[in-house]
Amino acid sequence: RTFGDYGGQYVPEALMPALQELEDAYERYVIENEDGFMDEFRDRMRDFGGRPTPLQRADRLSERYDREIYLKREDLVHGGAHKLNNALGQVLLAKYMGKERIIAETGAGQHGTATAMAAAHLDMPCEIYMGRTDINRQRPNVYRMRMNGAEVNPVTAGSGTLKEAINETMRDWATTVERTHYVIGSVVGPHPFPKLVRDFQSVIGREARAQIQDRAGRLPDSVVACAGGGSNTMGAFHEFVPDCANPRFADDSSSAERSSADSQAAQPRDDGDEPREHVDLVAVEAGGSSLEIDEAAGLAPNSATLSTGTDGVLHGAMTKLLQQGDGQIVESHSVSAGLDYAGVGPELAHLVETGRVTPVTVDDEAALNGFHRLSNLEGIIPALESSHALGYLEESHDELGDVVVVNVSGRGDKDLETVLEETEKRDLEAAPDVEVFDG
Amino acid sequence: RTFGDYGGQYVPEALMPALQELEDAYERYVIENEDGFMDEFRDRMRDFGGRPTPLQRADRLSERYDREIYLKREDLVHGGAHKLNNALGQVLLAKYMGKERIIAETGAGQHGTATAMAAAHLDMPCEIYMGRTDINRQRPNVYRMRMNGAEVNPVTAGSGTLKEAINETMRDWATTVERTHYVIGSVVGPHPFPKLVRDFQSVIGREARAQIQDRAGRLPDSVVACAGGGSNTMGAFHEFVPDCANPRFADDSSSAERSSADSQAAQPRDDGDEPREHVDLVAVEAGGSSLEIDEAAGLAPNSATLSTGTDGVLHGAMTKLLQQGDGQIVESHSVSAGLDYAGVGPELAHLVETGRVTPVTVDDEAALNGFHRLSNLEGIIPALESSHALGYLEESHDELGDVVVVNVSGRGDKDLETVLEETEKRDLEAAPDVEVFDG
Amino acid sequence: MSGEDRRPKGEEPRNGERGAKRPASVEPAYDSDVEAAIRENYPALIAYVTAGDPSLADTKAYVEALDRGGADLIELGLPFSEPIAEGPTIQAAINRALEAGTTPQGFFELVDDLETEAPLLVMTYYNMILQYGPEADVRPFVERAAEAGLSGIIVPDLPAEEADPLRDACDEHGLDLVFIVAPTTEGDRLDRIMSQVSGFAYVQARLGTTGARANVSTATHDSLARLSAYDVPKAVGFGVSEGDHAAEIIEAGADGVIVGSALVDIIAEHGADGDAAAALEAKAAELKRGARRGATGEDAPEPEQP
Amino acid sequence: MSGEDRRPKGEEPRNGERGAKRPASVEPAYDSDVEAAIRENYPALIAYVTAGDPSLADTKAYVEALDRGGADLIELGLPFSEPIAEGPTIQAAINRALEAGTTPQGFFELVDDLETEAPLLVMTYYNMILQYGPEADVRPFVERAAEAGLSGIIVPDLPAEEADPLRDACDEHGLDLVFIVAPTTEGDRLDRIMSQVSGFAYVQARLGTTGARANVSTATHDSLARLSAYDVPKAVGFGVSEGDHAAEIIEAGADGVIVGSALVDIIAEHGADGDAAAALEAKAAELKRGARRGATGEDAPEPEQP
Repeated sequence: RTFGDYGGQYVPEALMPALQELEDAYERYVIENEDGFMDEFRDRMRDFGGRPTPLQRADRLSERYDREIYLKREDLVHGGAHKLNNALGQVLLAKYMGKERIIAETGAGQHGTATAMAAAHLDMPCEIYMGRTDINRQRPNVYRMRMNGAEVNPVTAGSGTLKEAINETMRDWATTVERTHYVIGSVVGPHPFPKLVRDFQSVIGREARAQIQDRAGRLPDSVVACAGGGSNTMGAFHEFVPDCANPRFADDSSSAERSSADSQAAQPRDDGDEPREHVDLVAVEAGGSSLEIDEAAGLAPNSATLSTGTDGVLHGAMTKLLQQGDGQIVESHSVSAGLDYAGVGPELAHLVETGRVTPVTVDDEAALNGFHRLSNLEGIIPALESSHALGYLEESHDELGDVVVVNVSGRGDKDLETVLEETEKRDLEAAPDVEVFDG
Repeated sequence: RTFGDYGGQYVPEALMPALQELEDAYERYVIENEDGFMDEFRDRMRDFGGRPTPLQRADRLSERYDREIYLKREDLVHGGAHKLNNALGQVLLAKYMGKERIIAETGAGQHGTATAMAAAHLDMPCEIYMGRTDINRQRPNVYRMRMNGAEVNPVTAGSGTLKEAINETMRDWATTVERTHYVIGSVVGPHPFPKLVRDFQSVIGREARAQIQDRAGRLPDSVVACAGGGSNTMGAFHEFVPDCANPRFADDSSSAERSSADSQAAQPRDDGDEPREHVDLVAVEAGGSSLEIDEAAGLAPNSATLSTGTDGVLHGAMTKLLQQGDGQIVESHSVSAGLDYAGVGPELAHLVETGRVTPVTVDDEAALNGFHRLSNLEGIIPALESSHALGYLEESHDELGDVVVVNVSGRGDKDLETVLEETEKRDLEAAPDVEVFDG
Repeated sequence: MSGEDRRPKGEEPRNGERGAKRPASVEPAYDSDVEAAIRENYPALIAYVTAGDPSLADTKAYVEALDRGGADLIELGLPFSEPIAEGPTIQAAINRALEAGTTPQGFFELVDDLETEAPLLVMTYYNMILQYGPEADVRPFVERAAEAGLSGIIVPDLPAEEADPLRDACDEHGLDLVFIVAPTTEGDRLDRIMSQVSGFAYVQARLGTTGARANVSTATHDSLARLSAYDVPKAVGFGVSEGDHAAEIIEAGADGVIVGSALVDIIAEHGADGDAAAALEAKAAELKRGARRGATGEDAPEPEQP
Repeated sequence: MSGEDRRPKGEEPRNGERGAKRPASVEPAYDSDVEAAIRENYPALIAYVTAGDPSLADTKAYVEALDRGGADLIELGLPFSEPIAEGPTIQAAINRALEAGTTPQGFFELVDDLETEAPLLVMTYYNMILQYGPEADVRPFVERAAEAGLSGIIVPDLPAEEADPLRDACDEHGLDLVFIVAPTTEGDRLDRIMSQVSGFAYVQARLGTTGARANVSTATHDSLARLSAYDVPKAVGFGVSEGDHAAEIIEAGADGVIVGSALVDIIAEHGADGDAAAALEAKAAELKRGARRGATGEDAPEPEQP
């Protein structure tokens, strides 16, 4: 399969030609930069998206943890998260492919808003499928999509959340595949989506790798990123995968496209004679309230797919899943809607299986503390997703080494209400007293 | 006075020594870069603030208006607006001055949140004064400030809005002036605040000037920015003031500090022999619902201070004001809370008075259309403040010339509710149908 | 993957391994009893219901009714929580079945119990097949399917490119693995799939998902024309709901029609009042008559039910 | 701006221009009747009320009551919508006055009407002075103030550095322009301001805004010590609310005390019941007695009111 035992194309036959077409376009435009596709992508991400994002030394966190903590500031990307890296790449690719219409699913609304703004920017008609329950919970994101000119299609089936929206988007795609591109929002789905999304997101790690060498004169000892579907994770990790003491990964074929895919990355790497610096890659999953699955209820009170999941096929790929013994997918849970997914990118599953990536979990409470700590100490309100990566700093120290890069995948303005509600329920060590000033 | 007939220091005697101290610090740190202050400021604005921000060619607006429209993307600054440029500069300056405490006022919350995040970043205790009415209207911003560790002090006097908050902050400052720095949020207030804030904000125009030369190979014919207090306006205009056919401005003393204040700007300017390119500077004020003042009610249904105001003293400076004949300040109005101020920066008043800056007005409805147009055509949801500058593109064409830079001073996520409400009241040409999906 | 037919016509390795309850064809004229059921009952009617909707006991009655009504092959859906290829009708049926607690164990016990004229196939998603057994492996499922007497497997999310492990297991246990041919399946892929047909080619009538429609799409005609050169049994599904559809499809060159959502609609409508079995039997008869009309070229419309 | 005293002692250019209603000092011993009122009534009581709170007619009664009660100088506040130097008490009084429709015209008409022993000063913000007249110019206001018989002007937002135009106009019309000396006023600035004292030095008792306080701050003592070398009349304001405060301040070296918020509090409390005038008169008497105690060095507490 695409990544060791993981990946593949488990989709209805009707979609296979579209995946072949997409794979062809991926090879031509992304890998070979045909018609200057990647140049245009990078120019637009610079001018429209705000790249490069800074790598910021977090002074107060560094002091707290007595090591150098650097933050990769994806929260500063247009739209407030790394999501645009992928959405803009795919919408642009769809345009190069001659597609006339963009569809996407969204759960909490982050991928939907990123896709809607990319589609507006590139003048492509766009429809977003969103569960009715999510629509009611995330009204501001619905308005943002509408203001960007996207149609928002409510999905009323089932619980009206992400998984129904995905199913409905797949159905639209299966019907309109010839003229429509489905912008998948993470490094999931059938080949070539996991590679395509990874390559669009890998700008995160490419920038961070150059920035940390510039700032610290060396590679980091570890890179920490939260993992739901895994797009910010793979985006942060991809360029660092070969930075491994194990020579197997130093020439990992999954990274082979890099230098051709991205001429900016065609700088000489470390001198061949010197021992290769080793960078640990830590994927922080949502531990939710517990790591146990409730088989009877079909619920996992976590989204710790890499840490606790088992192999299976979901949404087009063989990967690790949260599932019951008989194969039914369970409902995952996390305080962070963006991590709340029962699957994970197949390449991450592969990198975990082969030992290159270390999966860890941070529970809801520790993530909330991570949120408050960054807000209070550094003046950056992180997304609840990113707060998991930040929460891990508190739980783990020495194994991270002296120089740590943490990916702040998005900003937390969208999470204020959730954080308030969840903070009130708990006695959080890092939370300020949030009076409501009722008046 | 500081700027021709405008500026000065109309404050209680108790504050005068603090202003002298601040002026001294401004000279030493900002102008002379003592102890590398400006270097540290620029480094932090890069790593923490996300500078430089892009200058983006707006493809679809350019097509619509049949001229080159470039957007200066201050909406991508950390916190979502240009406000951080100033807040971080002042908090850092306060630290260099040995102050122990930061206070600021806020109306809609933008300056308060920027100050709170700067204070968190620099580990300075921070208190924000905010009117009770504003607190109730802008709860998310209150939470953001609290999460950044700032105290938020509700001001219950009067109508509980910006002007009461300013008065209350002045009172705090008058009491605690020896150890406290008052971070004024715009190019207003007593000398040296208007210069200090302008210099911190002038990075907008400095970047834009270099970027447009890089992109278009020439200076723009005009720079368009909205004007409330005028910090984004002066920030966008300052570097362009000498780009004037009138030699008086080519050596405007108000710009004399530039090259010493900012070593990055010490590039050679246009060749002395060639005729100087002329850049029009257009300040777009909030026309509200009408340009007339209702003297009986003490209300101005606009905030068009430069266009319709008269000379007077408010909040420490001689400037243009919306006032009644007998000197009472009237309540201003704009659909955009950030423009809703009865005064304006004294330097802007001076530049208007001398003909260097052209003031124009855009009413609420045209601003709302500007908001929707940018959202829909370019995938950027602008602040309602910035939407005034964008609205002016629609109203004015040929006088702007072939190449136009528009300052998108902030993002509009904060304004979604207002826009929805105000859009529902009107039949707006550029608005999408915003269904609410009640469920 | 090679393009060759992996099961040459000359060999008949699997007939003897068939489940005991289904009547073996009198002569081993075809590779499989699935193919036989279509070829020998031309024009064939293939019926789908979701097992466990609204209960496994009901499903037993429904399957028997369809068998009586004239279905020549019956697809039994084993419900999966993420049915990405289904339209709203079958998705709802699957949700009802899951809420009723339908499990693979229960499904196989139902199949163990069933005695029908028509061979049975299981239609389910790949993960359900993978997870049957202690680890992710398709073989335990196939082994159990064979033991229960199923004749074949249809997996809507398993394209030919990913099918090797399951086909190997099916070959080993003498089950057909039915591939779907979509309107977008063309050129090399079409050749490759058609060369590997097992049982029959499931011709998807139109782009999109399952679901009853009011008419037969032009895509159906295009697909059948495209497939006419291949000498394999072709059954058309997706959107077939009436006898007249069946007639039109058979007339256009299909060997059979596949009906699912129209039957599930009947179950959803009559599930509570107990009349579903009779209605299903009548619907099967209508569809079979329609198919026969198409085969004989008669244009007469379906007579009103007495 | 030069540091020299712009009004040498020898000249007495303005006495003759004084408003006719206030009694001229018997001998022109001092530059101004403001200075005379403090020097000759040592220890002096300076009282502040906001004109128009709650109405101009009430203000007339209050001023006359204060005059009777022993106030030696009376500051009349002309309300401005942005009173940045005031605490909540006076801010509220200003809001009441504005809501009552108080205008500069009404204010001057009130002053035209008033006949008091104590000279009157106007206390207002600079914009109110600028805007009186057809364009931004201080002279029409000063001219009208002189015509109404006011003796001086206090502008809380006008530091010495910005005062030239107003001082020129005041000089021209024979009005004092009183400067405030804050706890932060030191060194060169203090010298410069003290050299330009007009009427008296308004010594700000503490950092912060106006408002009644429970005690006298150490900043007051520090300020008076710092100012002791300057031979100019010093009156202390900001926070003075009781006779004992007055005593302490006078004992510390002040020539007078300034009371505002404590009086405004009385007006706010009694405004509705009509007893405010009597209460103001009593309060003025208490404060004047306190000041006198401070002057004679008696430590005896204020006796209970009969």
